[in-house]
Amino acid sequence: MRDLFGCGRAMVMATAAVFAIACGGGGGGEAGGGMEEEAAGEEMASPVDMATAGGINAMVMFEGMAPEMDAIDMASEPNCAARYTDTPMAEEVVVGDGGGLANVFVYVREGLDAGMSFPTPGGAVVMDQVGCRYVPRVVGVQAGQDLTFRNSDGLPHNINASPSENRGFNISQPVNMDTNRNFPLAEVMVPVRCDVHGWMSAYVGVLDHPFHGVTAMDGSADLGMLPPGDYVVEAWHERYGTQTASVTVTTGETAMVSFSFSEAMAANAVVPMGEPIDPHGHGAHALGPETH
Amino acid sequence: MSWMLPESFSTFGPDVDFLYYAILVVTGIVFVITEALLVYFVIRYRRRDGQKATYIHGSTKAEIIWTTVPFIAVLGLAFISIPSWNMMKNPDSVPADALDYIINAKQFEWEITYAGTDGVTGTADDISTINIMHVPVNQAVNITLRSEDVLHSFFLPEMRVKQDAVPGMDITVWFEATAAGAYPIGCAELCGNLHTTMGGTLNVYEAAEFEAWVASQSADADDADDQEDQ
Amino acid sequence: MDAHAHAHEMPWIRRYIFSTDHKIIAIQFLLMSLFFLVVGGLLAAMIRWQLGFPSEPMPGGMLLPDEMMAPTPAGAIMLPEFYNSLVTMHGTIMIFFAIMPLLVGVFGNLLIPLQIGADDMAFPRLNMASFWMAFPAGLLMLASFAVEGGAAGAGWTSYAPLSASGEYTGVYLGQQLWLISLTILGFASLAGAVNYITTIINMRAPGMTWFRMPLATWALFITAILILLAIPILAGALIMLLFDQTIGTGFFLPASDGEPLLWQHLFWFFGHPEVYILILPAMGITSDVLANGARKPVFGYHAMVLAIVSIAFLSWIVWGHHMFQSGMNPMLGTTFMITTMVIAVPSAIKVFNWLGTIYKGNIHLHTPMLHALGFVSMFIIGGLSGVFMASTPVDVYIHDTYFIVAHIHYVLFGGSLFAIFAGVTFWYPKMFGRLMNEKWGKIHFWLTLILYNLVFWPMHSIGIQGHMRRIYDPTQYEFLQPLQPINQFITVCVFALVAVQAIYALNFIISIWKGKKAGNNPWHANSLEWTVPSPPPHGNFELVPIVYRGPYEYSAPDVEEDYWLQDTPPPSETAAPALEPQPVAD
Amino acid sequence: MAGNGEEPRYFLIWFILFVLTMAEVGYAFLALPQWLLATGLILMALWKALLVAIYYMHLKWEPKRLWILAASPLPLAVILVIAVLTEF
Amino acid sequence: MSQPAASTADRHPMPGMMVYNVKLGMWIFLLSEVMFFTALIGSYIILRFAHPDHFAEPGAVLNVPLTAFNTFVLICSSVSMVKAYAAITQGDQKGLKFWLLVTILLGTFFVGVQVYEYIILAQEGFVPMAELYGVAHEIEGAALYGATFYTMTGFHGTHVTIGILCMWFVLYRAWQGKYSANNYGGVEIMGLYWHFVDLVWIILFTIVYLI
Repeated sequence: MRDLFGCGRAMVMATAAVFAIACGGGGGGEAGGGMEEEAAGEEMASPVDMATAGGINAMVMFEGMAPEMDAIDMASEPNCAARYTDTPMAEEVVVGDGGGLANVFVYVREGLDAGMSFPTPGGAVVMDQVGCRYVPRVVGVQAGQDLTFRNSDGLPHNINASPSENRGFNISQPVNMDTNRNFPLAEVMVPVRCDVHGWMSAYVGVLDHPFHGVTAMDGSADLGMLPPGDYVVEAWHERYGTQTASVTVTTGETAMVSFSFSEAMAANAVVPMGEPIDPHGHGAHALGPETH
Repeated sequence: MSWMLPESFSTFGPDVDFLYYAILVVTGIVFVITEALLVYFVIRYRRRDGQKATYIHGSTKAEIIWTTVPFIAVLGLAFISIPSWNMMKNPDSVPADALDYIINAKQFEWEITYAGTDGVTGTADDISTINIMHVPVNQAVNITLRSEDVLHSFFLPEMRVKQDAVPGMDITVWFEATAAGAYPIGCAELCGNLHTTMGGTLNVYEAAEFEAWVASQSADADDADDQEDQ
Repeated sequence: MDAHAHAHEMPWIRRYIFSTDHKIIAIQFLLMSLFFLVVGGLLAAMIRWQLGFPSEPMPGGMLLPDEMMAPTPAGAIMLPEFYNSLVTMHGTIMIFFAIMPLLVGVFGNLLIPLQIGADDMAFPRLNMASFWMAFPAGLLMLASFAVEGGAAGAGWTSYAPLSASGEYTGVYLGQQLWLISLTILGFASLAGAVNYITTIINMRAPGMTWFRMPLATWALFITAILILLAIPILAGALIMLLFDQTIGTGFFLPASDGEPLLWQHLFWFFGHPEVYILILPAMGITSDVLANGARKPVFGYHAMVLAIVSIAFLSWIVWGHHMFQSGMNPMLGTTFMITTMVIAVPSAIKVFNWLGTIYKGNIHLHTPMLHALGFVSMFIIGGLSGVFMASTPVDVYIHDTYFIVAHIHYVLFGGSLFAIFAGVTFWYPKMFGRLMNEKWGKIHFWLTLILYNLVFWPMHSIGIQGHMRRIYDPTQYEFLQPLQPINQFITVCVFALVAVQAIYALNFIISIWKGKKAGNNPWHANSLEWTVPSPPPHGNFELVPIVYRGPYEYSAPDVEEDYWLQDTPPPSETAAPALEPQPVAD
Repeated sequence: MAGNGEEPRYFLIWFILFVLTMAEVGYAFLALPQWLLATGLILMALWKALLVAIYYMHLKWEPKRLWILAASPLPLAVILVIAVLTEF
Repeated sequence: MSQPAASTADRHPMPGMMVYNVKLGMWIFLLSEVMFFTALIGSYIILRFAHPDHFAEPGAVLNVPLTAFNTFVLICSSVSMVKAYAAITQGDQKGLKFWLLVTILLGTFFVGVQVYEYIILAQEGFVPMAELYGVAHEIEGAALYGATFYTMTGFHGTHVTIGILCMWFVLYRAWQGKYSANNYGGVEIMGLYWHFVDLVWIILFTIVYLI
């Protein structure tokens, strides 16, 4: 097991004096705490009582004509370009046939009981690189959960993640291979890009609970089963910013929450990156649908 | 394993190649003579028991000779190098009719912008490409080389062009290709993890072809890029 | 001698670990730098694997952590970031922790007091401190492989801004450890340099005038001056870069209008003298060994000294030739081209004088002599290939290609390392009291010479075809693909070359116990170190030696033997002068 | 220096240094062209530095060769700074 | 090292600088210090030349009167150091101890003033970090000014601090009566180091504060 936050290891390898300077400079000192929580979390059962839980389903629609995306100029990477019969288009805004807006990250932002903490899922979330694109483009993971970056192109990619709360990384994948990383701290969102192929970008939402989802082509996302109560749900889109809505979960019911975005929002959208999320408690955020 | 340079396709080629071969000949002669003498002396004056080596401490005449001759030789090489160096690197040497380009280097791409038909960069008809540079043959091009992040080095082996891109600096690079074809672009300065992928292609067109390319880019800027390039 | 007896009563740890005896410190430096030489060689082998067989599973790669060698179903593939770390650390370790301590730490410590007739260094405790700074610095450098993000990966020159911020490479801690380690090593080098200069100026034996000093000591003296004045510049630059990395200053970061070129200027203002730090002592050693092997005085001793001094002076005004393509002012480039061309002259003088030295000699081809001849022949190649780079238009093409790699290795491996083999073999008796095995020494020499040339000669050729240095996968470039067979050939030869060094290592280790006892003067040499037992006792000389002549009076007609020790009174002096026993300083 | 008789006039040097420091501060705020200010200030600083080196560091009473030694890095410093300055 | 018999010594002169080892060693060490400060001060000159807009007018940010006074303090400490040396060459133990103590006090005062200056400047927003430069307050100049200022003066201050620590050691030895009119090497090299640090400050004060 290789820890991402290697200050502890540095202490063993280097002298104490060096350690002090180096960890201070690296800026990842306090992140080490995340590891212990993860280790503790693995023995923990989910605190959600399924007998009383209810679900949340989100639906994100796009109003109006979907904007036309630019073509991606893959001429510099013929091996990728050869995979496409049509011209590959940018995927900043992907609207389904039914008007659903895909690649929206929807998550519970507020309302979880204080003290509620969730086990880290054992399975990894996979972000593949196919035809010089990230598939999927937007993913949500739980803090500490493995995120597998997969290279299926067989040509060099690098994965340059620049989070704000977590420690960034910049790893290369010269051939077909998998690389696992995880983010120990919650933040929405973490931008990921490939420096070899300037058009390749993706986003990772990191939360310390499992109640999140990414909309599919129909605009729907399932946020999972939660304890009954009032929640604030936020939808995040890379171009149009965020919207929030409040929703009440009752036992055995699936609450619906819907959002709608339009091209007009792009003009003055604030797209949060690297925002730390504390899902416990209420009040920090105004309730009701709201456009940033 | 060859000491011959690959064929050059720019106006710098003859100068650089001449200097290279001149130095190759001079150093080659010195190399052969010195190594041969070394081997000859080792064999000729090998150990003979009961015999003493010749007791000599040196010769001022010899010292003077082998100080002045190399001195003149290397200064000669330096002075014949100066004009070519000035032609290649001095911004004043760029021909007035050169086409303007901007190359913006970043990890790990060359973003190449051609000034377009109006000949001025920073206007709407600029044509940007990634890693693929399009230039006309027998026409000087004037590149403003920049970098966004770290050092890169713009390397056109067949054009005998190499220049580091330094963030915060605008560096002038120019060359004039003398034959149409496709030539490699390389990055010659370690620029990060995937430095190795920072290659590209220089497409040198005949004048008419180049105009056609410019026209196709301007006419249909949205989606024509890659069909054209493929 | 009381002090002498006292030395043997000291506890083991003071005699062999925290010793202030220059000979013990020399041995400590020797063991340390040979260890780093092995490490550096293994790093080189790994680099070559990737270049010869890019993205193919490396044998044994599974033993390394996933951050270095990514596991795939086929086997472990080297990651580009690890490749960059390898390139960086191979250069750094070889230059700063192998060649430099071998030449300066080992031979400086061993030879200077012995050759000038001193009992020890001027500041023995400072000398001890020098080693005990250098060694931890090396360990720190190695430790950086194990930290998060891996070891520094911006090349041994650590060009800013790639090295100035971790966001460009993902290497934070590794780069900082690199900087800290080199700063500590800088202190160690300074301590050594102060010691050497003081010792040579002040502690020469009576009669040991400047122009009676052996060329090895001369070279080490000039080298120490270069270290003294160059290392602080590096230290200043390293500290500024460390501040950029850690506290967020912007000396070299364009984001805050810092100047990346300033780093290059500071680095190479240190770096070019450093190049000569790495070759001057080798030249001195070669001169000593060549004269001994040829049984003939060094040809043009004064010219040799002058050449060393002028190289040292010129080395301060040529640094810009590393930066011809860096965006430097072209006018400055012209100036540096001329000075660079001129610095070839003293090197040429030295080569011709070496040829003059063996001319009409009576050449004994013992192992050190073979290595010294190897040095001369390889240095000729390395020196001549330097002329190509000095010519700025040619440099445009060959800068940062494998031609440069070939050049640096012809100078540093073919040059310095052969001289190191020569020197270690030659002065081995003065360290361990025994001789190394001649037969195995010669086998090692010939195998190394041949394999070495098979490795580095083709690099000229692929460099001329445009093969860039420090690229992880040459097959990424279509125009380099035809060169891949040459790359593979080089790789195979490198493995053989590394393996052959085991002969030397075994010869070295076994000879410590099994070698032939050497006696005072096994090579029938002249300088003062050969007048004392092997190894010399604590305090070196029973009596202060009196020097009557230069160190290269081989085959003098006045004496019967073909050597004439520096402290043998001339025949006219019938009775030895009265001498007082020399008190050994504590 | 124990042997060279009378003690140098250390307090006189101290007084000169004091006056020069005052003069520097005064001069720095005169309304003069930048180059004149810089040159004057550097000359005064060098004067002070020389006084310290010659009298307080006793170079005046040292052998010539130590003078040469002490001055040896100065040309290198000048070369470095001037060469790099031509870049900008 | 003892000399051989006189007649031999005449024929085989003992070479050397005619300066004893420790003093020569200190001088040589100071040469490397010259180069170290060359790197720092040279970088400052070059960066300032390249980016004049980063650097404020003299007195606009830095407190010149305070530092001029501090310069005077350091000059005083130099004269007290040289008096200590003069005292011991005459065998005056009391004078040695007195003047050493004065030097230590003056040196400590100098460092204290510098620390005080740093604190005030940092509160005004004059810091070495590029991103934080002048964030809290609007002050003149820009990032390179803070970085170069703190690096140069900080390393000088470090040298002064090291000098003070060494001086305590010299004072301790003086108290033990280790020095005499025939044996004052420790005091002399301490003095050389101290005057050198003073000399560097004279240059720094002019270049950083006044130009």
